[in-house]
Amino acid sequence: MGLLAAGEAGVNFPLLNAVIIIPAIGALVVALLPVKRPEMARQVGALFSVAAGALSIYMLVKFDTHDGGMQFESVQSWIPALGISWHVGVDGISILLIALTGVITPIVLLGVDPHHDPKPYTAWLLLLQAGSFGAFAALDLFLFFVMFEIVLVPMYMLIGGWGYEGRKYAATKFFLYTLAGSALMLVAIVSVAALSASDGGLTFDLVELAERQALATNTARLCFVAFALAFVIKVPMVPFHTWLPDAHTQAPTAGSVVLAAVMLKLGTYGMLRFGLYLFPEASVWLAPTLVTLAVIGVIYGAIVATMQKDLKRLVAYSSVAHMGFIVLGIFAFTTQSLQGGILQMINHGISTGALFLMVGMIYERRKTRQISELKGLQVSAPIFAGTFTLVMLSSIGLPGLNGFVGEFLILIGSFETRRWWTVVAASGVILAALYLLWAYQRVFHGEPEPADLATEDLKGREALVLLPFLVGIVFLGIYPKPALERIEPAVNQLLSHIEAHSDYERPEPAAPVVVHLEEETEHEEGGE
Amino acid sequence: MIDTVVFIVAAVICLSGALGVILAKNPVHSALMLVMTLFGIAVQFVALEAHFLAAVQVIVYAGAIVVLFLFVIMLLGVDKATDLEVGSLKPQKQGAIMFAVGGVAILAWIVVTVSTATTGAPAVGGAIDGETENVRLLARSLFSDYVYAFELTSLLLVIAVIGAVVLARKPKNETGEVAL
Amino acid sequence: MDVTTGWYLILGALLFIIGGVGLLIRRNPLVMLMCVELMLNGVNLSFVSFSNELGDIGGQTVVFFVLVVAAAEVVVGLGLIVAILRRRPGTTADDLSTLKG
Amino acid sequence: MLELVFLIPALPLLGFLILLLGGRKLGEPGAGWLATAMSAGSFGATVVVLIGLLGEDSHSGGRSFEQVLFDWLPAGSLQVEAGFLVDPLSVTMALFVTGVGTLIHLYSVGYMHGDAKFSKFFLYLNLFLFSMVMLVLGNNLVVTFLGWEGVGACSYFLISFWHTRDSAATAGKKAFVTNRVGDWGFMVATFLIWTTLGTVTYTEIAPLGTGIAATTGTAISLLLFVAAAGKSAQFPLYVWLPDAMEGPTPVSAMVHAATMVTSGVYLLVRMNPVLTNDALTVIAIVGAATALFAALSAVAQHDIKKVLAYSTISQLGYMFLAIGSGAYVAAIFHVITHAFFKALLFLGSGSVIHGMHDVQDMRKMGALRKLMPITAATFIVGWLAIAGVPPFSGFWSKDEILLAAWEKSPILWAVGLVTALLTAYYMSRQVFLVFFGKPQWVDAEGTETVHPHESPWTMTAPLVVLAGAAIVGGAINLPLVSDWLVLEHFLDPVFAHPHHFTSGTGTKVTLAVISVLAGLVGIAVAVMAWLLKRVPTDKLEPAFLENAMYVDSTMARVVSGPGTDSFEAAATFDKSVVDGGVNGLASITAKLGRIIQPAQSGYLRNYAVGVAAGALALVAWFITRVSL
Repeated sequence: MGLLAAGEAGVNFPLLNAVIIIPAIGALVVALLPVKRPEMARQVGALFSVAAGALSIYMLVKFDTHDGGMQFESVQSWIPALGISWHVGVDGISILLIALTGVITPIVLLGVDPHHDPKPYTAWLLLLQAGSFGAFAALDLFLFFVMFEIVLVPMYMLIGGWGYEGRKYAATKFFLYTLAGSALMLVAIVSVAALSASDGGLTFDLVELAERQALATNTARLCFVAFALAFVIKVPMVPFHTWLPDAHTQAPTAGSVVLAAVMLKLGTYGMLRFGLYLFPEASVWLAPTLVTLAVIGVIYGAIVATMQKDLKRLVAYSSVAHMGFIVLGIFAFTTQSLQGGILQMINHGISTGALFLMVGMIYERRKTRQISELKGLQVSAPIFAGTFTLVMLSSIGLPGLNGFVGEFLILIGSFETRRWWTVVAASGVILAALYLLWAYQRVFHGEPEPADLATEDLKGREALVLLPFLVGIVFLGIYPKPALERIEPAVNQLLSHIEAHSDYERPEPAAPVVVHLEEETEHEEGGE
Repeated sequence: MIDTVVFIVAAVICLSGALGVILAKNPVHSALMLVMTLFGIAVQFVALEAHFLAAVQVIVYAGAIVVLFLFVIMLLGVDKATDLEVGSLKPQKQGAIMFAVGGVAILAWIVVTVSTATTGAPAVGGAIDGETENVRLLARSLFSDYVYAFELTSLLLVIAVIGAVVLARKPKNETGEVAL
Repeated sequence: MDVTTGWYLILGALLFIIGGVGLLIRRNPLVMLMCVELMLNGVNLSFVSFSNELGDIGGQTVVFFVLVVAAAEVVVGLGLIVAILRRRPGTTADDLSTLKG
Repeated sequence: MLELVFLIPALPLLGFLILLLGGRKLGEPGAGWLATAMSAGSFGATVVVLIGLLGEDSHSGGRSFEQVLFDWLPAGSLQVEAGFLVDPLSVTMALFVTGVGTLIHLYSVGYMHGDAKFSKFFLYLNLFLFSMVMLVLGNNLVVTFLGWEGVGACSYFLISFWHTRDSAATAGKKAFVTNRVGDWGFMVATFLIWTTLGTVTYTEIAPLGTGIAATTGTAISLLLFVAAAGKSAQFPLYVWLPDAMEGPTPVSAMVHAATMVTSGVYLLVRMNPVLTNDALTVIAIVGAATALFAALSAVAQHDIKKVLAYSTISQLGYMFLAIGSGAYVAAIFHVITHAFFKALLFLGSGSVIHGMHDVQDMRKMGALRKLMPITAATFIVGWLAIAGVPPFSGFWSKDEILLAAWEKSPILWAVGLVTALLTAYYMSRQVFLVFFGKPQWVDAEGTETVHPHESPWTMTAPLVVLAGAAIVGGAINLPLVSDWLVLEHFLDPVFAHPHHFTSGTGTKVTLAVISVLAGLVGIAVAVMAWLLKRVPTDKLEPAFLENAMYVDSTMARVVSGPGTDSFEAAATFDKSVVDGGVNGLASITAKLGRIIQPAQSGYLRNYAVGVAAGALALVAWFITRVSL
């Protein structure tokens, strides 16, 4: 084991710090490479990115499945005067997201051709990876904010520099919209730290603040609203979602993939870590509103997606719908719904990431994303169509594929506490089938035109790029246990924390008890 | 008594020099007037027992900075008298009057109302005990408490020098010049 | 009539005001820079007098840094002026408004 | 031997994987034979499992065996396993699914001959078979749902198999989306069961099911019925099934007649402990209504497969009528006999279409019995079976359903009887149009426009086997002697409330005679109208019925009219109001900026004035605040 024996006695290699820092160093190295050797940039960048990704996978494997607390923790003093520290750690909630980031970034770095300026492109992608790692691992409010903002810059640059025709508008909108949300969050972060400061002194440490719960109820609610707004924009939830279709449509393929797979998760992850954990009482208080918004998002996103004429916009709106499911799961506060929500973050990353990759491949071939300009591609590209079908079915939530597992757990868990919302949200699966199949029909079915017949099938290199996604789709669909057992202890701990600090109580697992028919009838009619 | 005389003489030199700077039509005269002010202040520094600063004031300010000013004036050949009209900008004159009147008024208000100049807070940057000489004290402060800042200023100076060289360099050719 | 710290402070304040007025009324960039120097010197004088009053060397340390920064500022400022005037002889501060909003 | 149950789904899955990786290399006919072999192996495994099950004690729950492969969804108190439940019901279903499936695989080897996507067809067929046996063998609702959605997806692939045809692509999508409405019911029912009982496993639900509160129970039952209605094409979710005939005929036979569409029946029978009486009444009414409605629609169809499609819907209605009447055994019995004769009829029609070179309009056929003797003979067997002529299998199962309906309510029985009459009529019409009369494929000069021919042995062999099954299939549950009710005794342990007929022998015989008479009347009318041409036929095919009472077209008009419009309105709302609001806010900010823009004049000295004023103001403010 040697150097990598993390957490064990002996050499204590700061694995998590390394995961965060390696891509950052990589970004720096790539930026300093000679301009005249552009081909070196991607190779060197990939080296760093793969190294960080491999370490993140190693962490995932080494992760103790029985521990609901923080692992691979590392605390370094940073700004001691303000109680700010470099405090990072992962638990069941974040480990999978870190692994997802670790896998997706090298794939898009290697698999998607930037077409021009590979050097800055690679550097920005690496910085994005580092920032995302940092944001998912940060256990200090200030550190989280810094990381949360850091990821904006590379994404802004990627959209603005390597995007399509409307990239400037989209990049600006993306940046300003998310920044507006996080500005409020900064205020809330400072307020929380300042108002919680007591004899213990000023601190920005998440764990300490969350355990202290020093804020008055109304103050906490106000701060939570500020946090929630930042995350609601980031997720994004209706009606704060309109930056997403523009950003997705205009971003280069790699940007779209990372945006969908990783960056949107910052919102839902933030809700868990800095919503539920930091403000348990306020979360319970605001949950009905957020759940309602989430369910509206599920239906509304699907309806609007149905009518899109641009493939990327369609996938973007499907993201709005899918993220709605995740938020529903988070604010339903049951073990199943939270587990499902966290798993669905991964699933959405895989499925939507793959969808964006494939739409990107269509664009590479045909230089269009308009559904109306494509027809009958299945004739000339059957393997491509088959792959697309698999990914599409995963996105629709077909059992046996990953999308179902998350969606099902979310819904069955939410059904306990949010019955009617769940019933409505479940109808979102009908709409999901509608918009995806309709789009599939218009693009892949029908009598192909000459241009469609000339469309190439999946190439070996592209197949290699898609392969990890397909493996993930099938594996997590058939055997999600490794993922679920990593999530469960953390989720239970979080729920216990909420119960301890609010009047919320988890529903008792329905005891298989035979009840008498006559007694129960009246009660049931009075109930929901 | 001698203190008072020194102060008054030096103050008059300072103020007249300062007025000379802003009222002289020729930049060269302004620069020379500036030297006068700087010398006056150096005298005040001596009176305040800041010997090292007094020396630096003369050497750096009068010796280096003003000389630099004069160099530039000569280099660019702008040593001609210019009119003192405030120019076409609208609120400039009123702004200046307001600043002067307001500043003096506030100063007067303070002079009238304030009895002691300081709060008498204890020294934080190293006490002047009257025995250790000024230069030693200053050196101790600079190279212990403020050593990082001191090193940073050296970096700043290097950057400034490089910046000035880049800025003042003659353009290579007509087309390559930076548009201004 | 003893010379108290207040006298020095008043002198410093007057220098500062004169420098400020000069900055506002003059158009020649070189003279404007000199006015800035005047203001800095006014402040420096206050620092040193406070240092003397409080028996604290810290005031003088600050003046030292101000001197250094002023030197750097003058160097860069003059560099800019040289660059500008070389291309457009006779430029005054009022002729430059490229950064108009 | 019961441990071999995993082989039943594993073999088709293996076939699917092999075809996925090397299907193109195997090509024709290798891919077809491989798939058929896998399917046959699956059937063999089922037989072995059946023998194993019969070896167990039939009492005290001995005939129930669970095999758990691994934890699928472990989430707190919810523990879903990937496991199989072997009991009489699942084995019965698996047996005919794999059996009929194998025959149809074999048939497809001949039918799909020459198709460019030959191997892909068998890839889908094997995947379908895998999903279908997962559906019936799963030991909990979620595994069943896996199969449920799996067969839905395969149905989608197979309907739109010839995807360059827009109609096929649309039909596939329609089938999937309509099925999803049912899936919604399935999911919500699962949630409700889990929150109520704390389990989704069948063996745990069964003892608890009867104790569920009435309202909850009815809600669960109706949600399950929504699921079943989607998959089994009950009113009003039936609309996808007629369109599904766009798929290749073996698909229609296997997926849309014999197996997949009966999974709704299976689901309700499986969940029988939780079904409440109120819900059963609803199910019976909807079932009867669907049966009558579809039979009426079948009367006026011209497409040979459309007749069979509506017939399937009608027969499925029968099965739900049986469930609604509490006669679960009758429902399963009819599922099995229907699988035999309807698969036979579909495959026969496929053989006809194959022989007629893709002509599907019955008006262009006629007198084919001489040219296609085997097809004609077997088709006639299927006709007699579905028409309820004794002793063909259809008679026995249909009769049992009608008896159950009579005991539930005479009105339901009457509806069933009319349906039986109509069934006999439209099937006779079809037989006469296709196999009798004058050849319509010969033009005025007597030259053949097409050249009908008998199909190859791979296609006729399954026909013969199925015909045999359709003749003797009724033998598995003969009501003549109590001991002969093999199926009923076999299935009884599965039910919470085993159904027993209360009617006396006299009533039973009377009802049987009446239903036979009804069938004969139907046939007689058809003979008069279509064989002897004694009745003007144009009035027998009103447009109202030909268009299936305009239900589908009205729905389509609503979906493509107001439905699409409202979706479009939402998209426009999103663009103009939601995004417009954001952009509006941005432009307001920009306008505000433009108002204060002149302050940034670009003149250094202007800024200096600002700084000076600010500095003065600050100092002034300080000296008023600070007591000096």
